[in-house]
Amino acid sequence: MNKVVKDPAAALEGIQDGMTLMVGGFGLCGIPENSIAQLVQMGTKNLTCISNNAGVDDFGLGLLLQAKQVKKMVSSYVGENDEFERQMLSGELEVELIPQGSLAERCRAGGAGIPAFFTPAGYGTEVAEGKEVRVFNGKPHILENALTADFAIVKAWKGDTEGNLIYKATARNFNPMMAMAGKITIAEVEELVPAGTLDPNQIHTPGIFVQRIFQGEKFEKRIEQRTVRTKQ
Amino acid sequence: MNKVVKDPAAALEGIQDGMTLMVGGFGLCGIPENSIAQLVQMGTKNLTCISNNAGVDDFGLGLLLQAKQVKKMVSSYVGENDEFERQMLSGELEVELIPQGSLAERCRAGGAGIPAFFTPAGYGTEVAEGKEVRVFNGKPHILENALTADFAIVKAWKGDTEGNLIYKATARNFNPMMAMAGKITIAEVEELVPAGTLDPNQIHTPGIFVQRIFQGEKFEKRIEQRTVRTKQ
Amino acid sequence: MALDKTGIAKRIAQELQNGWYVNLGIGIPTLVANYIPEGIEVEFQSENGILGMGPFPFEGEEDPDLINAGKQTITVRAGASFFDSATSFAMIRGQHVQLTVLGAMEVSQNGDIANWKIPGKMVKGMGGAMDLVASAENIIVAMMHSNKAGESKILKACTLPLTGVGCVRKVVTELAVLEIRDGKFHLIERAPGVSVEEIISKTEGDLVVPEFVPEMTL
Amino acid sequence: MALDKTGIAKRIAQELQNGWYVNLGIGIPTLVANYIPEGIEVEFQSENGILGMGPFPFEGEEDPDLINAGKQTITVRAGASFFDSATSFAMIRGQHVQLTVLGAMEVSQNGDIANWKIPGKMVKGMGGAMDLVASAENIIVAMMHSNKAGESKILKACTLPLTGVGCVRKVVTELAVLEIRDGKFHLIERAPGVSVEEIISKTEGDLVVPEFVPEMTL
Repeated sequence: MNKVVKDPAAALEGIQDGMTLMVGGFGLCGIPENSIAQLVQMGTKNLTCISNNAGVDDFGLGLLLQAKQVKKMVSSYVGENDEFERQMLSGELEVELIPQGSLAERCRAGGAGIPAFFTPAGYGTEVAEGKEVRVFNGKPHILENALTADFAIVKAWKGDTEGNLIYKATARNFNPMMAMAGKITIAEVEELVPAGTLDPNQIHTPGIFVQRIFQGEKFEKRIEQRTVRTKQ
Repeated sequence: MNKVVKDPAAALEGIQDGMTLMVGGFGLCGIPENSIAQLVQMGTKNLTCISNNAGVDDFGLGLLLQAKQVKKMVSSYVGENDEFERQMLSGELEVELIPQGSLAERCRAGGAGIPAFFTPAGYGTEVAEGKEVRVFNGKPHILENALTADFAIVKAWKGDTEGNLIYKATARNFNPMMAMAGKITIAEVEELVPAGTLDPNQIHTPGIFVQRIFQGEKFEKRIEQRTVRTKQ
Repeated sequence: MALDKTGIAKRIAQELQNGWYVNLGIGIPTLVANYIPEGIEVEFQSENGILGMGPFPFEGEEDPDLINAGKQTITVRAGASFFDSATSFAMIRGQHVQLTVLGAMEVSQNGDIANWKIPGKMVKGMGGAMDLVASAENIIVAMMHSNKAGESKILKACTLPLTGVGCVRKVVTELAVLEIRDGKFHLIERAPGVSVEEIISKTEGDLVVPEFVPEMTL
Repeated sequence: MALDKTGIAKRIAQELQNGWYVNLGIGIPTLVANYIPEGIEVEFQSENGILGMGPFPFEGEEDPDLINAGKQTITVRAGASFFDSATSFAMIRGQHVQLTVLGAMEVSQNGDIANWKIPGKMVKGMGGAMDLVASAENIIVAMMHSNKAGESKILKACTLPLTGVGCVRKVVTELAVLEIRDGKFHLIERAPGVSVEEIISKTEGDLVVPEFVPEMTL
């Protein structure tokens, strides 16, 4: 079941104005750089982007914000982005903030056919407004719904022609759950190998969740907070 | 954080009459053989066992049934076991049958702090009796609660001294979710290695879910349905 | 002439579409894997936690850690993957598996299915069947038209405890291919040499019979 | 004398118990990792998906694929593991992490905490904080006693949008260690040389002061 497409243009075919996209990554770590660049080039507008963060001003999803392609961001943390703040405060950009664990679990639920679940996160806060509250084991929980997307765009380290994916270190983050929750899931990988090359025991995202896969041309992998120690 | 205990006796210390145990495995594949043998030796009674299957007459959890140590089985499929059938029909053994996917998800939920979730599985059947029904996207779902256990006993292929686990092939099955859902989780492994030996990128169960680990002395790994083809 | 089990499996295999992920139940459904039409590529999922199931192993090459949901020793194809049972049912519940084929004791004309329990006689449990039938967009039931006592299993209403409600779309038996629509069975095809009359006589549920009922080509 | 940030971190490090899994928030909490008492072994979890976090990398050895929840480049210790964010929060929500240390803008005497939003001024988002405070059995807030305008952050009731309700048990500031019990702050320890009077004057919430308030030993 060969799912390889030749380039980002072929991978992103069908993404249209007004669609909902899930975009993998945490901060700038594990983001689908090549697909984001392609989205900018396509100029698709009025997108709803579900992504834990919104990139920085000149990288990651920040590039889509700069180009005013995003109508709404659904995220858990959106600091470190001036253009984002400007658009949000001016009302150009709609923002829905979701606790990070609830965001991860809602994506998984969307992919797993679980329409809703209870979580303690956000009880008693703005996040709980309009949501059902129920007490389990003496502790109040709120009901959260599943999230899905027209397209999910994820980034992996290695992938095979059948769409099986392996992520590297903390670049895994939201990518596996978003891969599950996309009606169509696009994976860009650093290294694309023939089926049978990857150990079936070490696949992070089974190919069933991936519809299209391509090897990215170039990964800049920008570091957001370079922290080091000096050798003693 | 060294979690190694010297033998099954040390691993199972604290398991008492009337407790609820989760036991990993699917059929006879991936079951904690050494711990089950130890449980038989301990003679602990009135156990509630949450396990997808109940073993066969003379292996796996069947050994606990033979010794009449089990008060209640919580499973999805219990065929292939005459002693089980006898005890169940005579009323000696209480049995709660749960759809396999709901069982897996309820264990995961128990480990993940999700007290309840909606699933379509079992709607309109005996399984739904007494459970809340709610329609999502035009489809009726039932509310299922999380499962937890006093002890979870799982079996892995490789494990390290910090409790990180890697399973082999389909012997993974219910083990990862049960490892999450035990108040105390015991892992028996075929090969125990020092921390740092396993690739952090390929851990199936992070050590945080495991409290005690030991290397099993002997694994019989009985095959339930030996099916082969002949070389042409 | 009525089909044998192989014939039923062959007919169901014609339903496979290229690129589908497929879950095959125990019994006749398992046989479907042997008759994949040429030019069609599908991947088999087994709910204990494997995608890309291959054929049975050669004698002596069985791996006790590698089985399918029927507990049979199996092999893997290139591109296979293993995962835990929660992820496995995430695939099923999340409708990533395009087709489920399973056996049944009874099917009713509104698509109900019963296949896990005979009160007072047999309780093996539902295994993954309840999750599969509640979730799959596309469920084909492979079964015999009648039980051993000669009673129809194609019913107005199921008498046994249900596995799922309103979920079955298609039934393939040794006699016929039936579709379930608008609360009725619709006769789509008949087995080679089997008369429409025989099918009608062995079907307890309401059966819509078109003027022309083609024979299956196997 | 009031503690500096390092002092606050050192005092919190005394709360660590052997065998604990610990999640440290951004800012002062991160510093706690530098002062683990001797004989105590703990593992650090970061909610983006890592257990067994090590120190910052040596210059030139940074890996962009290996960061913590503060987006800082890090390293791993022997026995580390990586996982997805859903599994990470399964650990947190399922109370497998024994201690969470995080910063706050305000804490109230019933244990409410606010640290993610200043209406009209700042909305960075809650990140993982709402999950952490709703789940952890053991939450220590590391913060300054007053804000830059000199107003107490130890309040009868929070004025900012909440991150969680009734969840904070302990607060460590540059002046004092406070426990929250029965809807009041309890003064447990004071920073070396800091007077009880100063703490009382800088605490807006109800404060229970025992006859003898020991000084911290750092």
